[in-house]
Amino acid sequence: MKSRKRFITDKIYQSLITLISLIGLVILIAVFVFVFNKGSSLLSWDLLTGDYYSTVYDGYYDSELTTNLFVAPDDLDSDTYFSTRWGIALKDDLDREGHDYILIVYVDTESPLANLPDKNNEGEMVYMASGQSLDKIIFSDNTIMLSSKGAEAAISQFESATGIKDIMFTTAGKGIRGSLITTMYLIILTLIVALPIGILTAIYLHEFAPKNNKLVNILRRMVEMLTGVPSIIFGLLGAAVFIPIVSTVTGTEGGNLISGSLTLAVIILPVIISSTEETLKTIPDEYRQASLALGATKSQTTFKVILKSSAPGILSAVLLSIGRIIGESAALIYAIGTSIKDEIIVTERSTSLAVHIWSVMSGETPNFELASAISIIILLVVFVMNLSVKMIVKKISY
Amino acid sequence: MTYRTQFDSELDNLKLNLIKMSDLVIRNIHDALHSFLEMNTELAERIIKDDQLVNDFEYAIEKECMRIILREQPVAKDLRLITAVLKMITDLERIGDHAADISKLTVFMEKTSKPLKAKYTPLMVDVCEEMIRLALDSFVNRDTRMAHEVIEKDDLVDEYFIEIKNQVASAIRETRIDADYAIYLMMVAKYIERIGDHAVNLAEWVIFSITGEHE
Amino acid sequence: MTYRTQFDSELDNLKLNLIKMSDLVIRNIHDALHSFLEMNTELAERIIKDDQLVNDFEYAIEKECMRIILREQPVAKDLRLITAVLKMITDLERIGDHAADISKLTVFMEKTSKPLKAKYTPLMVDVCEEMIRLALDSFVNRDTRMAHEVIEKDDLVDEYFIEIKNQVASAIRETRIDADYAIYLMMVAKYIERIGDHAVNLAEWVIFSITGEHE
Amino acid sequence: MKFPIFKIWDVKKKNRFFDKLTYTGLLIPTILSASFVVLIILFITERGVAPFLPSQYGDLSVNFLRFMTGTTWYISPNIYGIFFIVINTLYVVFLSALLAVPVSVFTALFIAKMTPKPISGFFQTVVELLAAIPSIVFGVFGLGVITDVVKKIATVFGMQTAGGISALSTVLVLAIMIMPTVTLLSITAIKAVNRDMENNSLALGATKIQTLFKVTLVSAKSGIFAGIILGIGRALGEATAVSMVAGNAGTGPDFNIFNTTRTLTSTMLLGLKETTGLDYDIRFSVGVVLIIVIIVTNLLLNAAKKRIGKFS
Amino acid sequence: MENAFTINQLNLKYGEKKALDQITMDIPKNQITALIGPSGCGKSTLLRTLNRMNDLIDNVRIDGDIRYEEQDIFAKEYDVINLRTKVGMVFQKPNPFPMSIFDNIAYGPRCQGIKDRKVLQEIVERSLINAALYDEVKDRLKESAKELSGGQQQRLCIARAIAMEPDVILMDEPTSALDPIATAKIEDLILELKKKYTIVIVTHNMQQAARISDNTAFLLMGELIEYDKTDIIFSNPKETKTEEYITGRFG
Amino acid sequence: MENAFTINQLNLKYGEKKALDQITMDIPKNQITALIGPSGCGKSTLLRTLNRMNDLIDNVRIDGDIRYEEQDIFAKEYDVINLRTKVGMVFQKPNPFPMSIFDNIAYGPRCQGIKDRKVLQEIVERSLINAALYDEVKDRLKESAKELSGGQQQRLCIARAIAMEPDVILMDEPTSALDPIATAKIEDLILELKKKYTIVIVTHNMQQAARISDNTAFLLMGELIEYDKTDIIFSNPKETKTEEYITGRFG
Amino acid sequence: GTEDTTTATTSSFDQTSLIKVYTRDTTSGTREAFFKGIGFSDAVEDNALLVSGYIEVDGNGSMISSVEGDEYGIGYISLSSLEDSGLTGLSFEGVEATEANVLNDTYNLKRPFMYMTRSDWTGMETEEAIVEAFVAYMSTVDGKATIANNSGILETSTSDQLWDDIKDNYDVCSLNNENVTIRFGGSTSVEKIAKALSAEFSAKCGNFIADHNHTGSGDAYKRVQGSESDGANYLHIGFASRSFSTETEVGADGTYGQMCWDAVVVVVNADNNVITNITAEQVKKIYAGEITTWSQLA
Ligand SMILES: Nc1ncnc2c1ncn2[C@@H]1O[C@H](COP(=O)(O)OP(=O)(O)OP(=O)(O)O)[C@@H](O)[C@H]1O
Ligand SMILES: Nc1ncnc2c1ncn2[C@@H]1O[C@H](COP(=O)(O)OP(=O)(O)OP(=O)(O)O)[C@@H](O)[C@H]1O
Ligand SMILES: [Mg+2]
Ligand SMILES: [Mg+2]
Ligand SMILES: O=P([O-])([O-])[O-]
Repeated sequence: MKSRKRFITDKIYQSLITLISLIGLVILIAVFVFVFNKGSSLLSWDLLTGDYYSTVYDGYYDSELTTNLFVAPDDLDSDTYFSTRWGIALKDDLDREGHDYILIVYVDTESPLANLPDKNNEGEMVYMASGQSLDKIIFSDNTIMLSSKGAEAAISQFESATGIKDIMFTTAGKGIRGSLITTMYLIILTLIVALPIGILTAIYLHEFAPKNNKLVNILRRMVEMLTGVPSIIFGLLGAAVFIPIVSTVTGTEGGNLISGSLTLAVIILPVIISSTEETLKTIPDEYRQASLALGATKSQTTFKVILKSSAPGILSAVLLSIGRIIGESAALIYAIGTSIKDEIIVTERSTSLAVHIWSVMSGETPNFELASAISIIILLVVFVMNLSVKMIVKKISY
Repeated sequence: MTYRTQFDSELDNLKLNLIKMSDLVIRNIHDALHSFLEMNTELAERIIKDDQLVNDFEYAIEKECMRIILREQPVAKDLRLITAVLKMITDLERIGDHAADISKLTVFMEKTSKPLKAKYTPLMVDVCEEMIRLALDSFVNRDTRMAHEVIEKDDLVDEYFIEIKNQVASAIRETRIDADYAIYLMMVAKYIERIGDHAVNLAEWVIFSITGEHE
Repeated sequence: MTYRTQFDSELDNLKLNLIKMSDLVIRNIHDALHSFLEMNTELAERIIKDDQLVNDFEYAIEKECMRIILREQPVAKDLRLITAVLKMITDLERIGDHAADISKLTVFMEKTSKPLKAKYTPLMVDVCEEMIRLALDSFVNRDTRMAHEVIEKDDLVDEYFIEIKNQVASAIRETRIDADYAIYLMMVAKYIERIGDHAVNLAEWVIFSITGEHE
Repeated sequence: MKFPIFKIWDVKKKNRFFDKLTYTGLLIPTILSASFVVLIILFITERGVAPFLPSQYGDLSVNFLRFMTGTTWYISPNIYGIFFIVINTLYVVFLSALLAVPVSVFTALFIAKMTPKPISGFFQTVVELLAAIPSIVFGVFGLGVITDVVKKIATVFGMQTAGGISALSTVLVLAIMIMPTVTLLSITAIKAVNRDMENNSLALGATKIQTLFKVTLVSAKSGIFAGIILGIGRALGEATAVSMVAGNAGTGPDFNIFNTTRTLTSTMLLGLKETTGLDYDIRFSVGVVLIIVIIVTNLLLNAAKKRIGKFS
Repeated sequence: MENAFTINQLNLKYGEKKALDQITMDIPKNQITALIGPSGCGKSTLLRTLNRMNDLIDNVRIDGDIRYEEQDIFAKEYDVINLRTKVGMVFQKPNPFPMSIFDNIAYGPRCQGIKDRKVLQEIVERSLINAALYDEVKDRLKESAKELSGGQQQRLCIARAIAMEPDVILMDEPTSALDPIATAKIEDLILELKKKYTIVIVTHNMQQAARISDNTAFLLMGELIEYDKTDIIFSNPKETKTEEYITGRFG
Repeated sequence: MENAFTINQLNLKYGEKKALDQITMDIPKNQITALIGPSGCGKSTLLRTLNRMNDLIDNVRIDGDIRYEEQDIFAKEYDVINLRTKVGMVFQKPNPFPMSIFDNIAYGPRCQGIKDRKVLQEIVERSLINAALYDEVKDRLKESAKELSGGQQQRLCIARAIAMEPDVILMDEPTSALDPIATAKIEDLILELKKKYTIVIVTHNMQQAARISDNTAFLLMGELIEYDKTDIIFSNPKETKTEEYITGRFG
Repeated sequence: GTEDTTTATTSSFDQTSLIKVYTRDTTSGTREAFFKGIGFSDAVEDNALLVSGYIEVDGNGSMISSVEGDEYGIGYISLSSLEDSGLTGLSFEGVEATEANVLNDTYNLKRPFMYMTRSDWTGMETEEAIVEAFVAYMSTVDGKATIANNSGILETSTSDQLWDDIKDNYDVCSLNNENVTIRFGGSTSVEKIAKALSAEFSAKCGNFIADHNHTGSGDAYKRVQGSESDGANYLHIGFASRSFSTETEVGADGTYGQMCWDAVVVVVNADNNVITNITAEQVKKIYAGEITTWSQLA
């Protein structure tokens, strides 16, 4: 009898746990779904590898316009407008940051626009092609076409125009390659700085430091306190300490990859120190004793045996750190800046993916989609890191 | 506080069985002598039968000793004690054998003529009984003094034996005695003398079990 | 693959010592008889002295057994083997004692008159020697068949003893014999008969060590 | 059969020297690591104290007492109050922990003990990934999804929220944000529980659930609590996501979960990029307070952890 | 002699790996039965099968049957929880729960729904007395069980099992983590417990098996090689493999 | 008989706790000396003092002296690292480094600066042969040492110590984590090693001490109660305390 | 954001509900323009004057998403974001927020977008020349077109010159400037316009590198001529979405000017069917807490 009652309460509890944890998981998965839902449409190879800054082509057309009319290709969508005189098709679209622009859908090979003299470099040519955006035209009669007026208006202006004093069209842009590379640089540079310091500190604290020594305890406390410092405050540290230092050394100015990495290094230091110490703790004392008993010196013991054994733990620390580096925004806003760059130079400003998200979200019109798309990329990076570290750990742990 | 309570109780049990065995053996030699002196064949036959009991005792104790060695991995005094017991039961069994041997002679002897009262044999047996008892006491009380006493007493037994031998020899010379009987009597005396020797062995084992030294 | 190589070599060593001891004992009883028959007191005295060697052997082997028990925690056949050895040395020692006893008689007897050749005694001794040898062989070869042969052979020894006893008795009756000598001879025969018994014991222990069964 | 004698004297000297070098060499990174916290504290207290110093701001200097006891964030030109923000912060973080902890612990139990390996492996990876999601994504999620949900909840209760922007949304965002952390640490703690101990419970005739609650959780509580401490730390220090859904109420304290609220971090972040002078420096004062709050909370929680871990 | 368990043609596989192979044996009541054999031979597996602790491992397949008090413990409707209250278990490493001594012992009864403080108090005291631990801990029942010494912890685990008033106690190398003195105490205790309980014990220590058990089963690679009275196993085993193992010449 | 160590009036304190109290004893060369005694009596402490492994523990204070090959090992100018190469050590749990079998054994020599692959190869092989492990592992020297069985690991640790060409090998309960078969192998090995090395072994297993050692020292609460030939200690110890301990009646 | 989901479910707008007031933080240029525009200048820097329960958001974007999520909310945003926002922009004082109305001064809620260049160009002569050209470009037909194209509100006049006409005055633009970096920054509201301008002007002026780091209006003066003008984050040209403070942000003569106008629009949720027009008085009362429910406005 009794055990039957117990059986039932048991089942109830079991369902309860399952339910509650499922709710938890559902919420967590909802974040995923939300991010993927919002961001997947924007996700493309182009986004990953594309320049952020569009190249501006500045051309003009002062020849006679031939009188033959162009024929629109058959496969144009209904919201696309075609100029028979100039042989181009335009369409209104939103760019990756959610702004209106005019997308060049089609340029006839015979079109005069397909082959324009460069306005700023004599003898050079610029070429209009589909996929570019049309920004601004000053026609010969000084009428101006603006992209903000829309494709339809633009086409009608084209139809009445004879020559072009100044036409500006651009490549797509808004790609995140620069931020992606910056992020990779940040990861590498940060780890290069933080790993040795962190690991050596952990080794000192755990292996070499005299136990119950007041000074050591204070040092340890101070390292632990770093863990609790919110990242925004690290940003201030970066801005106030690292940027000036790096500027002085490299002779450049403003936030840069190095100052950003240094700041991140400080942020992940406690992570690395504590994870490393944690692994060091799990390494049986027997290893140390065995090594010392073999006549090895303490440093030989530490570097040949202990460090080797703690490799899996240190790798996990690296994973944690990479996650943190990828995700950090608040601190980086100050320590590296928000300038999105295509050419990444370590002594110059640039921005990481997370800050890129932040810029996107804190702009005048927040763009959930792009933010989500970048988030997906971050997730993928983390995912790959996660799996590979797991695999490496499996492989190297004896 | 002590542990190994099972072990200790097993050892106690062992000692107890040893004492029981020795009691049985003492009774047997005592009775054997009387059966001989009084030509009590009934008694003699009982003793011959009882020897099996002694053998059973030996067998049981021996088995128990092996069991203890097997189970308890005795060392030091425990191991000495068990070794001593293992040895002592051999001696006791041999003493028992001798009692049976005497009784067997009694059964034979009945057929021969009137016996010569060999006045020293009861004295010898008394000393032997005393020796066995002492040896066992010294074992239980872990008292080497008593054991040494036993060893000393053997001289007395030997003296009595010489006495008897001389008596018998002169009896033969004076043909006062039946030859078979003479031989029998001589053998009884020799058996008793051997019992004394075994009692000495017992005492030596006791000493070994206590001190770890062989005398 | 087997482990416990030390243990195994210790056991081998133990067997070897046992064989050495038995060889010594066999030699002693053989010589003792001859000393008795030939009234060779010199030889007799050497045997009496040699008995100490036998005792030393017993002591050493016994110590070794205890050491092995202590060190190796033997069980099953190992433990049986060691127990058997422990017991066998007692019997061997006793056999040795008897050889010495016979030799002592020889020393005594020299003072008495010409001996009666007891033709059965050498036969008895031969059988006994054979028995001891067989017992040891069966031990080393772990062969119970031989051990059983030993036990059977004891009957022969007993028959010889009766024979001798009857001879001596009639000699006494016919006063053909010095009384002391008669007694001595009788005792020698008894000793040899006992040696047979001990050889049977040996065989029994051998069987136990092999099968774990007591006969 | 001995080996050739080692020729070791020169090597020995080298080893000895290297050993000495290591001892001192390792102290340098350690001191470096430790010095950052000093740098930070020096730096932000220097700036954080400035608003209270007449020497810096003259007549405009902030009254420290009012700062610490104030129930309105800002009254022009120089009256700042942070008391209610501290209370609100703790309130919000407390509620989020209250929400996240059971869910996390149950989820951890579920993952570590109640599902077969492949499924639990999958879920664990999901949780691990979530733990690595930048907090701003949670803010985006909060603004896109949670505020909607909260708005509807409020309607059910006949309350009106600012489009879902409220303490509750903040609580939920924080709860969701710290859940992966607490869950992961709980999983670790639960997995570390001696299997024998659980088997023992089962062998005593306890059911699986009884075992999980009475033994597994009890044994893992120290580790779980460490996770909670970490989670609370994260919640206290979180800025971006919180400032997106908190509403940044100007006065308080306010314990109505459907009203807007304000946390220390959202205060620091709000308009930080465009502000100057006193209004800029006062955020450092808030930072100092934040650090103190975090340190004190940590101390208290760690003390609690010690007491909780008494039997383990 | 009555049997607590009757094991018949028991086979057990972990996945594809056969861990028990056609085990047939009876475990008599109120005796101590020892399971010995080299590492990995299936001792623990057999032991755990007796109270169905193997249920907790994925991938286990069992056929054959085990009867406990005449009932088939693998039957569908058989109440496992109840079996486990009747068949207690003590593990290799002492593993008290992270609670007070009192709560440790009251744990089982509480799980059964006993709430009355006085009843619990009584159970705890009785169990501690029976586990020969009472005198050592009576003044600190409220303190953490983790503070006890290894040997005390193991006796606590035994007390905890006793508190359920089981009929059988299974022990898996209960002294292998203890020093000789603590081991001696536990052995004394086990011998004492035998008066009331059926005990099945797995041990690597052959002397221990010899010392405390009435019957000994020798397992090798999942097979029951020999099962007999302990004295016979250790003095005169029938099987050469058994002899080789117990004399330390296995290989 | 020559002595490897001469210990004189050795006292050792951990903080305020006295762990060794006026120990005076000689450890003869090329013999096996066993240290026995109840848990916490100071066996490991004494052992560790012999190669100054106690240096690694804070708060240790030592007085009295130990002479190794006539030299005071506590002397200021004494070369500890060198001492440790001469006095090898094997621990309770087999603890191969997480490297290949080869690298494990080559570790010590490498630390001494030996780099020549051929020399190392030779050292490794010879050490493995001497540790009776060569045949079992010769085909997989490159594999992880962690994949060996417990007993093999422990022999590897012995081989590792041997590779340093020590004169003395200290062993702290080297078989307590092993099963009986592995233990038997290690014991055989130890007896073999005795021919070349002085061995000091701490053991909880009194039979082991009896089995393999030439001399046995019994320690109690930091004091050396009795030190004698092993046979004497185990058959006829002088001190009641020793007797009580070895017969398992200590308490 | 979450555009199309809410209309069906919340069509029943409850007029008795409280008005939820949204405001930007005190450092925002938009906020300044708004409060000044509605005659509530005291509230520019002082939250205490606002109705209790107001919600402070830290960006145009947050404002949009907040009001979008709250049927009963009211807030203010830049006109340029209104079209995409999905919110209802209210007429102010009866005047609709259109470019035309801003330019003809009938719509009063507006603010200037300002720029300021460095005064101290020591060691950056090329940069100075480029910035000078850039400033000139802003008032060419080309530049104005781009500003307008990016929601900047400005008047064009026929006297405006084409860049082609004046570019010869700026020799620097005929050089290759690929190695020259010009640092732009300041207001985030102006960022979009500034980026568009710099991108096309770079093409016209030797492909100099435009480095944008927009952190807020407050940084415009600070990093160009103020306290951080020699710091790490100094700028060559900064923008503000408000007038420079006449007290704290006094730039050297000729280094600053207006680029264009921006309008601030009072916005309510699309579901709000109560009002389409609002007066300065009403807004002020709403923000001061004197009007608290929508029914009071109906
Ligand atoms: N959960 C499991 N999954 C798969 N195989 C297992 C499992 N548990 C045990 N085994 C295997 O089953 C066999 C028997 O294991 P068991 O633990 O019963 O051995 P044991 O005799 O108790 O050994 P030990 O003395 O080492 O405890 C072993 O080969 C083991 O590897
Ligand atoms: N590092 C240390 N710090 C303080 N006390 C210690 C330390 N190591 C050992 N002790 C104490 O010194 C005493 C002797 O310890 P030691 O390890 O030598 O004992 P042991 O005889 O080897 O015991 P065991 O058999 O349990 O290994 C013990 O009371 C122990 O608690
Ligand atoms: Mg097992
Ligand atoms: Mg120790
Ligand atoms: O409001 P802003 O200062 O960012 O334009």
